[in-house]
Amino acid sequence: MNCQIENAAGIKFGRYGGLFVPETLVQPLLELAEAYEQMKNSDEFHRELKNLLKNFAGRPTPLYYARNLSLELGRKIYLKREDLVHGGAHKLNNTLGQGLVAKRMGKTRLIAETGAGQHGVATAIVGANLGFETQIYMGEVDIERQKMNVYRMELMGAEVIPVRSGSRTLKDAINEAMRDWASTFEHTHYLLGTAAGAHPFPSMVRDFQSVIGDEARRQISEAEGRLPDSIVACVGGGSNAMGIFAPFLKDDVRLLAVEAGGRGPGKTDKIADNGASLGYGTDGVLHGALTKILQDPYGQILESYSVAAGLDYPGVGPELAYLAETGRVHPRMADDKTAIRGFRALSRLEGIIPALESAHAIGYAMSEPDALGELTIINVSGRGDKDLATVMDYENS
Amino acid sequence: MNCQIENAAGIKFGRYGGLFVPETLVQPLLELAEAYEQMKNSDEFHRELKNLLKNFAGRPTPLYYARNLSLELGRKIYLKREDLVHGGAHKLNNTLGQGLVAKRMGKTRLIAETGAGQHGVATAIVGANLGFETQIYMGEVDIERQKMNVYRMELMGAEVIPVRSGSRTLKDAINEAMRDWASTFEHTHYLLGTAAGAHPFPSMVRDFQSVIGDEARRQISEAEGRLPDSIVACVGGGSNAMGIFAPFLKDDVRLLAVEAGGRGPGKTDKIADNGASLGYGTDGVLHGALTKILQDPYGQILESYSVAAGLDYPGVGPELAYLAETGRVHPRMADDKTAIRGFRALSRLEGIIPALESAHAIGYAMSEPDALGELTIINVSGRGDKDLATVMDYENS
Amino acid sequence: MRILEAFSHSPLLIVYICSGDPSPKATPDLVRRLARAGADIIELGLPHSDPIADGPTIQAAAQRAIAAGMNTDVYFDVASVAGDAVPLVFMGYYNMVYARGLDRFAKDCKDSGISGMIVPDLPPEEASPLKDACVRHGVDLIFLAAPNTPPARLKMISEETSGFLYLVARKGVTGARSDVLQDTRDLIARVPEGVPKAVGFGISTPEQAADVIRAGADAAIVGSACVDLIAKGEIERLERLVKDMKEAIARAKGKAPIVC
Amino acid sequence: MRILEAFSHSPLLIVYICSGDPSPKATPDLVRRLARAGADIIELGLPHSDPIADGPTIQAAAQRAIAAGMNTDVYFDVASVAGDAVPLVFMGYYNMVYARGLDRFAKDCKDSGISGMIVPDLPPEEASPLKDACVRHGVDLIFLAAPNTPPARLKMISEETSGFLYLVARKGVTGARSDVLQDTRDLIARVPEGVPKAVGFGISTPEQAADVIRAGADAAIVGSACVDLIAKGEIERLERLVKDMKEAIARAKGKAPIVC
Ligand SMILES: Cc1ncc(COP(=O)(O)O)c(C=O)c1O
Ligand SMILES: Cc1ncc(COP(=O)(O)O)c(C=O)c1O
Repeated sequence: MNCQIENAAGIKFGRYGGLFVPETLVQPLLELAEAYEQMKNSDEFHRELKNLLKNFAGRPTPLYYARNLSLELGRKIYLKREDLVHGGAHKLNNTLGQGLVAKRMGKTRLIAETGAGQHGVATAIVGANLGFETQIYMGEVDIERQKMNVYRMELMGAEVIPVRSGSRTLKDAINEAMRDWASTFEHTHYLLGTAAGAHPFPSMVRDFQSVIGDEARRQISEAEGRLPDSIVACVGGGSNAMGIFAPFLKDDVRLLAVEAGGRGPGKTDKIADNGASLGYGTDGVLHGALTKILQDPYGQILESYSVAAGLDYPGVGPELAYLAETGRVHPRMADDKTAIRGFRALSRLEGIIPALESAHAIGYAMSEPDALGELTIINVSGRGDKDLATVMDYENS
Repeated sequence: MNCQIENAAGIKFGRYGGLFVPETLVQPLLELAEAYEQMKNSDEFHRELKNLLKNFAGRPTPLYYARNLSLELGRKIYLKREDLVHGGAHKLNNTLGQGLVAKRMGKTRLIAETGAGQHGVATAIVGANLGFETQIYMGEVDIERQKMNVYRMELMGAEVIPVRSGSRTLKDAINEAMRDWASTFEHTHYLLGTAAGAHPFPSMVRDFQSVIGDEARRQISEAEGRLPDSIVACVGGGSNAMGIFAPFLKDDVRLLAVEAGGRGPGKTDKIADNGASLGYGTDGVLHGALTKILQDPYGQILESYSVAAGLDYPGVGPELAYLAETGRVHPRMADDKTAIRGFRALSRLEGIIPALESAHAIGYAMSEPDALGELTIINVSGRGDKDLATVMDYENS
Repeated sequence: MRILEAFSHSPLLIVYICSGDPSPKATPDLVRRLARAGADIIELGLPHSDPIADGPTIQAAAQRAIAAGMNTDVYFDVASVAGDAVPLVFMGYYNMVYARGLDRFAKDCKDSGISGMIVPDLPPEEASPLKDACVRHGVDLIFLAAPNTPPARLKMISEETSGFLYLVARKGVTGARSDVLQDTRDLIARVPEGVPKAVGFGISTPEQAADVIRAGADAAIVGSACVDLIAKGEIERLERLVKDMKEAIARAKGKAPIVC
Repeated sequence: MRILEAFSHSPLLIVYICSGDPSPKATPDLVRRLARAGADIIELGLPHSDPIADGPTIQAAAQRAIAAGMNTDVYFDVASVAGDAVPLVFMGYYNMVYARGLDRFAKDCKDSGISGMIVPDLPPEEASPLKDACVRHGVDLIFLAAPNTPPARLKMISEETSGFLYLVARKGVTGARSDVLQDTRDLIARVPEGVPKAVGFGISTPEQAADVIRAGADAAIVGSACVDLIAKGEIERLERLVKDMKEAIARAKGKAPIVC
């Protein structure tokens, strides 16, 4: 076929990825891709971003040698402390990057989707700081579950728009944001929160999150004089995992991507009992990309499930789907129970309450220590303050 | 009188301070003072502390140029970002320091008081990380108000002991912790959370918190090539204020200490409507030190009040009382309304939700910009996630 | 082939309905009534759980249809029995096509009497595998162009499309709106000579339909307005709307556009 | 002077009560009854909002007394009318003393018939201003020593105290306990010759009182056990307890300690 998209590099990862969107969105996405491509080469852009990451977000985050957990598991465990990033999770690395891109593209408004509210909060932070009008799409069900995060967004001047369609959760919030963007792209940037979706989001978000892996590489080399045997990260859409994995792709480092095993593999007509698109999903198109998704035999998207709201997504970034298929990344699962065990263990052993998402990585590491080798880094993608009520409820049920 | 306490340096600040405690506690305090004095000169101690501050607590915290707030106030405002410290406030600087001291003294148990729970959480973090048995005294009233912080402490393995005496709030929790310590000092360290109380706490806590000011001094010099005209910090017991002020005491820098004006100066028989011991208090002895306190004419301690739980204390550290009297530090007040205004403004303008305590400093700066000079640093002592429900309630009442 | 042939009798009225709304059983009869009322081509939507190109009206119809038991197997059964009074065109999201297998899907279209496929989230760049299957089974693969499609790309899409070119009347998603924009007129004018052009997204009144025909379109596509009447159960008003639209475009044929 | 004189007739029983508990009016009568029952010296507590050296029993008594209207003015009125059957000693926290003014406080003691002052949160190092006032007005300022007070410091405190030396029987706060510790015996033994020693904190039974006398103390101090009976309104049992204690220490006088 005689058709070309300029700057096509990075649109696909093997057969995964792409740009499966309505025609109206093709041009905005290509413009975004081009603008981002230019900024990648702009020293001024990088200076500005670096300044915000350092002085506003609090980077670099520590690489912390977890003495007690190491003792417990009989090997050296380092924790990459994204829980210390402003806002409470790695999400801000990406929203700051995209916020600056949008600003330089002359956009005046940000829209974003959010599930648990972490990406919404990170977007609201950037909206306030960089002076955007900000609107966050959030499923009605999630708004009810995450009142405090809704209030945080509002305090920072963002408007939270309830999404009443579909399952009224994250995937519907993404749909709604895409619909909004289809008519507002001229002045609006759609700030996607994970390394999924249509080109250029998977590569752009990965790039902005790679600061995690870049730092970790430097830090582990300084601390141990070598690279780790393995790196463990949880996977929702895949941004924290790709962020810490990307700088190690060419090295002999085992990359373990831990998905939400939820309640197990069982699924009903409309609902999957997990968030494990790599583990239980099949090829399909969701939110603009060909990737692994949770779907029924006809191609209807299933509602996902996880005790961790941030892993409760029926798709996954296309690059991870590709890396899993080629064997470079090892997809693994931690179910709710394993995650809760990780949550409690890290709190008790180290005095660090991790996000329930991150607790999947910890719980996996604790239950499969032999998979880690002698020296491992676990990415603590966020802090667990937002999850206290959930864990209390889980324990009481 | 022919009686000397060895290492008497720093016991008093002018007429303030001292060691007004039951005889049983004199020896433990003097032993602590001596042990601390030795560790001050131990390179190994400082290495260990520095390592924890960097890799566990996330120091240095940024000094952030608040572009939007600066524009609003027509002068340069930098924010010292203690809200990014692990746990969510400056409190960990002190608990890590004291935790290491206790460890080296061979203690196996920590006790602490807490009001809103911030210091309790910071103590629980250290207890988990350094392997202490940890018990936190907390007023019954506060336990009810701060369920989430209670749960955080418990997750990290600390036991929260309800205090049912007196007003069942912070000051009674301190009383109770002192009572506990009087019979357990042999194996227990009492980890006081602010720069108040008997010697050596005011100087020791100030020293551990001085990392804030040391960093800020280096950072502002790098950023602006000079020292600031002023520094603004809120005052509960005085630890974040002394921490950022201490390294600037000999410089020509205006030091503004903002107390909780609460609902105003009015007080009833048992209750002060504020937490402004410097502003409305008189000389007296509380929790082991002569200082400024809120009391009735007979010397009964009044219950204090502030919308910010961490400023809700009827006393203040003796060094601040002294510095206020000598004119080196300027005590100021921000009432509830001013604090809430500061809370909202920083959220909206910069995408930083400050602790309600810190919001007193911000609210003051916004209402008295001329007091700041051209270049100022505001200490953002903590993040506001813990205060969302309080602010929602305040707005609805 | 049936589609191109239909366009030789333009102006055409193309009507979109969501198959299975309100029930799979009701759909064939609806198709026949719409054909009788004047629809020249019927777009038969296959409902999807995540219809990102659709506004609330069609989203709601899809949810009703899925709840009523619509799925891809039922879809082709319904199409088979709907009869061949007018050409049918599949309209649905790529994941539903992908899940069934591209070749199988194209063949099922052919076998159930569907002449063409519109897949709104499948731009030509991603379409070659489906295109191959469609060619194999003699089904038209109809592409879309939008007001913000730049000239070179519009040329490419015009070359790639088969049957006709679907012009998106405006930015945004499907759904009834009250005016036709200058952007749409510009887009129609920009399409290379000789490509059959149908304009959809937001056309809900006879006046709007006439407007796009006057602006040079060969067909007007009406969707949400009809789906709305079906949702209300007002089938007679639906037939009247289709009839009125058909008359309005017939009158508009060859007239110059009214520029406001 | 009255206190030292009392110690010339040791062993003594010193009884603590919280002034104003259950009411200011009740206190003078209680003082007289206790004196009749055998108390040689009465410690009259001035209730404070934040009694850090006290256990739950005395904390509760203080809260009741404050609620009943006790304050420093009332305190001295009560002391004045309590009569001079036995020496009275003030017991209270330094802030209450400080708030009134040191000189005024010492003078009020003198004027209301109070012979000495015990200020448990005022170590000798901080005491010189109050000491001066006490000397001016002829009031004893009684210091405390504890099992963990090191030798040099014990010597210093023994020199600084006047009237007698208050030996804290154990670590911790006031409150009834069930045994007398070896620590206490050691402490008694460590006090320099010639200093009158009273032992308090945790003495609640005649046996415990006898025990400390046998260990060499000149007086036993009982507090919480009495406050407890007052709280229950059991004044006769209170009188009996005091009587029994007084007899027990009289019998113990000069006996060797029973070491268990
Ligand atoms: C703390 C945290 N970790 C992980 C995730 C999962 O997202 P991702 O896979 O993009 O890192 C989320 C999403 O909200 C999150 O909040
Ligand atoms: C965030 C924060 N700031 C300030 C304070 C006040 O304490 P200090 O005066 O010791 O800094 C507290 C006390 O809990 C606090 O949590």
